Amino acid sequence: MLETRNLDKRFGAVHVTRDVSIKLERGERRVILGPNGAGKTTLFNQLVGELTPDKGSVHLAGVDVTDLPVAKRTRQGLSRSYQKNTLFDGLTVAENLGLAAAIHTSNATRIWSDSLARPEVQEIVQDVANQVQVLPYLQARVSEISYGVRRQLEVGVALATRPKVLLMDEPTSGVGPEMAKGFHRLLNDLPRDLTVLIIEHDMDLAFDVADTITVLNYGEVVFDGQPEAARGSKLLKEIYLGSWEDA
Amino acid sequence: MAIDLGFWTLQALNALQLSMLLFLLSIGLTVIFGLMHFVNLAHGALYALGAYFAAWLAAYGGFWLAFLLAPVAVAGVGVLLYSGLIKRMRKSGPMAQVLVTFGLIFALLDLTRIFWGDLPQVLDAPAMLDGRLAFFGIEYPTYRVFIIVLGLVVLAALAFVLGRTQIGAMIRAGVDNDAMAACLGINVEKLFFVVFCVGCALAGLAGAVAAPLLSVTPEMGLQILIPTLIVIVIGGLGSLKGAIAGSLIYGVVQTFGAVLAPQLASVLIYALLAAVLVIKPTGLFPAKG
Amino acid sequence: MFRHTALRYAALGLLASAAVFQAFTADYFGLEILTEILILAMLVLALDMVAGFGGMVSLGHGALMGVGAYGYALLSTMGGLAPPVAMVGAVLVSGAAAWVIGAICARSHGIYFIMATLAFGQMAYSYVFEAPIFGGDDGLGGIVRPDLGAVGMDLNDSRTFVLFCLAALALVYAAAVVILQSGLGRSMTGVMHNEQRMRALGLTVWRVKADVFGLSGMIAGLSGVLAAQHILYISPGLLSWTVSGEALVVVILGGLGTLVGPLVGAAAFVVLKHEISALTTYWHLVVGVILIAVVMSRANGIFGWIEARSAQWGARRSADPLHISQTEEARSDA
Amino acid sequence: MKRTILAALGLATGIAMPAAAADDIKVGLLLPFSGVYAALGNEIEAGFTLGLDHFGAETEATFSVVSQDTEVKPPVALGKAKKLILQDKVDVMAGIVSSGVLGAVRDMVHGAGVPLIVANAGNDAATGMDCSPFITRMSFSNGQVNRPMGTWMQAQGINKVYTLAPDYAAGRQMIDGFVETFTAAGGEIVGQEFTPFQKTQDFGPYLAQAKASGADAVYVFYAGGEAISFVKQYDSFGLKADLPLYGAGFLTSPLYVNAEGPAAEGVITALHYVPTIDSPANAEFVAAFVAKTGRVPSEFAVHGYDAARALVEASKTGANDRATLAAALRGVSFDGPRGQMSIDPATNNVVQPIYVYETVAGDTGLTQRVLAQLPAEADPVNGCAMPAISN
Repeated sequence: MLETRNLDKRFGAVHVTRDVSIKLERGERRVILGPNGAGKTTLFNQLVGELTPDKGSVHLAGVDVTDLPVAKRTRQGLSRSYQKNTLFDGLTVAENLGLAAAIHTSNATRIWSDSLARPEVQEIVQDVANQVQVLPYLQARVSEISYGVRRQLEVGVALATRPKVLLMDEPTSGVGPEMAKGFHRLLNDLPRDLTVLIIEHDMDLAFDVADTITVLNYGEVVFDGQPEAARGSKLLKEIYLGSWEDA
Repeated sequence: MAIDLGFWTLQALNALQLSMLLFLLSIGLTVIFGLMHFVNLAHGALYALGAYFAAWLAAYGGFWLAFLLAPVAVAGVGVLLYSGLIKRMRKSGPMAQVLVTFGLIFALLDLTRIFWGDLPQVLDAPAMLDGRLAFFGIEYPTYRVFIIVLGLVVLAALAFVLGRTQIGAMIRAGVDNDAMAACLGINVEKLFFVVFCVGCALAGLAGAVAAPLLSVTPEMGLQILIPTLIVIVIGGLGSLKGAIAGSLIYGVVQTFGAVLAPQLASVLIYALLAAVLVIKPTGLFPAKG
Repeated sequence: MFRHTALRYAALGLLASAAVFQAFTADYFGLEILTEILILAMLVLALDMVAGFGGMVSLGHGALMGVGAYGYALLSTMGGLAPPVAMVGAVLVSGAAAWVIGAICARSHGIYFIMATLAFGQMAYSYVFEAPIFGGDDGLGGIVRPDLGAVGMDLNDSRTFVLFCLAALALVYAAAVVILQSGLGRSMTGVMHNEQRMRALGLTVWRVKADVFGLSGMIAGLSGVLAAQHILYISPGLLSWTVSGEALVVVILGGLGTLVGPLVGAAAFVVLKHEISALTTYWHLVVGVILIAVVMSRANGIFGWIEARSAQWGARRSADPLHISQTEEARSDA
Repeated sequence: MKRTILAALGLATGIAMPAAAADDIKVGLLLPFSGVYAALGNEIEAGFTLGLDHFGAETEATFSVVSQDTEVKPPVALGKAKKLILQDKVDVMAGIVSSGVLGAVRDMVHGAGVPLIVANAGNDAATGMDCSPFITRMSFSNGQVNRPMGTWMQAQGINKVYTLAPDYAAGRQMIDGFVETFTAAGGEIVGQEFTPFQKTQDFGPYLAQAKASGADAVYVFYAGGEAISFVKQYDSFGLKADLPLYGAGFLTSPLYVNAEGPAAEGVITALHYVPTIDSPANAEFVAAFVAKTGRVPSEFAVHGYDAARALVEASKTGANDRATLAAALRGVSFDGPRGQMSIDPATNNVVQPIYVYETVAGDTGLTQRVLAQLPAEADPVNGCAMPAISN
């Protein structure tokens, strides 16, 4: 469903992505692990097109999308959430979801009618709000809801584009353990045919939801396989768990 | 028409002379922007003030006194502006800054009218710069050569200060990344203050040296503003290299445009600006950061 | 996103009734001032649409207004079109010009956007100033007003013309509200808040910017058409960047992003200018100082200040901890 | 046509004729007191006030004056003109510096039937194609000032000329006037350039071209700030010696010549007035103006002065309202500072002699030496079909 072939990227002297080739099957849940600065977010940015790789290619559902701009990739079914909330602060929760849903349903450029009032947009808004558990806050402005709810909304906005592949950048960053468990449930409730790639710091969550695990270190894939194998991997413990415990 | 090599040399010098005048103006504006992210539309008004101060001072002590003191006087106005307005506007968005300095243009324009009236003021070039120099088989006004040399001297001095001194290193650090500069223990406020005043002084200097060439009128600040903005936007806001490149491009396009395509002369430079922004939305040499 | 609040409705009602009252009672000079206000209000409405709701601060709207004015003059005199057709034509031309400018400048942000629009405005100004077809510096005369005799209106009567402008402004205001609350308007506000995210959600950002800029340009063009019909004479000064600057001043003076505020600002600005210029030829100084004071006060203009005050007052009165219910009230108004 | 214009200007119903006392004439002055032409506005107003003070006693009428700032914006000027006509209900208006402003108020003035004494704007069309019985020009027309100079320069043995002027209507009309007679007399124009108006600060590129053109002389029109920059830069390039500078006299107007300094010495230009004209009327005017303002009067001051005088002369015929004043103004003639002058009834433009003068160093700064007085000639009619005054 989503595949990279020999992706490579340098920022000056820093080699942030080294020859990364990963392949996600349809419906696969994969977690990317790695210490800070391992190049996880940089990889995401190249997947969605916010960064252009120096070498290599990105394929979505078998199509080479390396040269497509961000917006076009999203319209072909690739969507992401961010590690740092990138919400529309002055707007309500419903409007945040509505903006995304309107784009997906081609209502975002209507001049004479309100996109949010369209039934197909409303349907997505209700549906996604239910999925990410923000239904009670639909009419509240982003500035009025708690951080945890904002994290859920962050994922919700990405979901409202009805993606085939969802990339989540540390969805649980900064939330407490209770909230993290909520995320766990949320992830498990997502439709099974949705392909999900998650950057995650929380090892427990990672092992819990992942079908497969990829470990990045210094921009390089150092492990790619089943969670069980990862759990036992000595290499992983050294480069990842070590630094994780430090952090 | 007897157009020969001498003609083109003459035009090249004209282009260079115009470039240097614009460089004196744009360098201050662009460094202020690079460091403080502050767009001072009133920079042109400070240039006009420089010309007025110079014309006024010259009546008492001649050209050289005016040449030395007018920039100081404009820097003094800069001190007032900085402590009264600019300091408080630093955190505001670009629009608030554009508007405050837009209001400042209005106010300064009428203030010059109140103090000096509507009639143009006089500032004559000193006798030693009054004639013409002969070189490369052409004759060129000494005063214009003086402007070119002055521009190059300022350029060299700035290059030295920025490249070789501690304060220069601080400014470069500040332009690259102001948060980091603050972390390095640089007194950012003080640095801003110094740079703002030096920028004002350079605008005043440009006004003082332009005065013998042009007419000193209340509108001169408004007339020079747009060319200066074009220079720094083409070059890239906040970039030293950009100010140099922008000035040269403007001087060349304006001078040779007037010769080769007179009907298009005034549209040409705007078209060029639009083209640059389409291809490189942040100018030719954008400052890092 | 634009929302009508009770306060905004009240301000609109007040403005509209004041305008209508003035239109029926004022003498000739009062009517002149009112017409000037209405035309300026239309221009700043167009500017607030893009600057206040799209973050696109334009210094080219004066030029777009000029395109409308010149478009109307040329189409109706040399083009030989009937005035109503020429009006539509001029509005479309300025809309198209604005769309192109918006599309080209879409990649620029902040000060670069301001400068890029300035460049296009100055380009148009220089061209109009020098091209003989536009009458150069001397401008163009011989402009006529549309003949609405069929519906029993004589636009050559000042009072009728004021009402015509008022009706046009009301229509444009309604259109602006509809546009701002439409899918396009919402997308644009999304872009203003977070352009990167909107792109990541699949939006073709430049198209949205260009479309809204084009619509705003049509409104600016219409204000130019009305200005041409009002003065019956046009000159390149209409396109000068200082016109755009003044329009921006009015938007800020009134309250950016409130749509109602700029209307208040237009009225305040025109009246202020006339009053002060009657007293002194140094009116620029007074306007400059007022502008600096308003921006330094950090209030969002006159209307923004009123809104902030009334919100404070409202919050004190109903010590309601649940802001959500208030938001719902506001939403049901929209 | 007239009705529709009237109607459009909101005058159709009940054109309020001034109901003031029979012999009080209300005058509206439309002049720029801010913007680039503010200096001209002040100069004309000073001349006008002086003229009223000086000649006012000759008539039984009394005058009250309302001044309005037109800036340099035609729409603003039109608004102010409307205010003068509708609210202040003036009997007559005077002033107008720029041709753009004149073009803007023309239909309004014509439609409302308010006499307007033009005290500067030289647009040829105002007393040509667009002439009106209500618009009387006491200043000059662009062609008028330059035409005699073409013949004169050719007669001085100058055969090849390069011309320069700002790129706007007045600049082109001035140069066209000169070129017309210069080529008719057998002269040759070897090059022409029009520089972007009010945007050109550096004339260097154009001067280099003029130098390379092989001309015997350069003929230019520049005014105000542009004139100062031009004359200074012309001198600094050392062109004056080999390539003498000629032009329309605004180039070295007394108002600006001191800012030009020695650079203006030796420049030969033609104008309808210079303060050194040797006549009792002029000596009296200059003395009075110097006493009042401390500076030598310019052509702009004399426009205001003569506009006031024309008004007084008209009122002496008993004219005291819009229609009678308009009719009387067209028949005005007198011997003033500029010499014998009259109004050509075919166009309502002033007929006046033109003076060729050289700017020279005097005892107290630069002064003007009159080289020749060229006879007054009425402008060609230029398509003016003067309608009769009807009200």
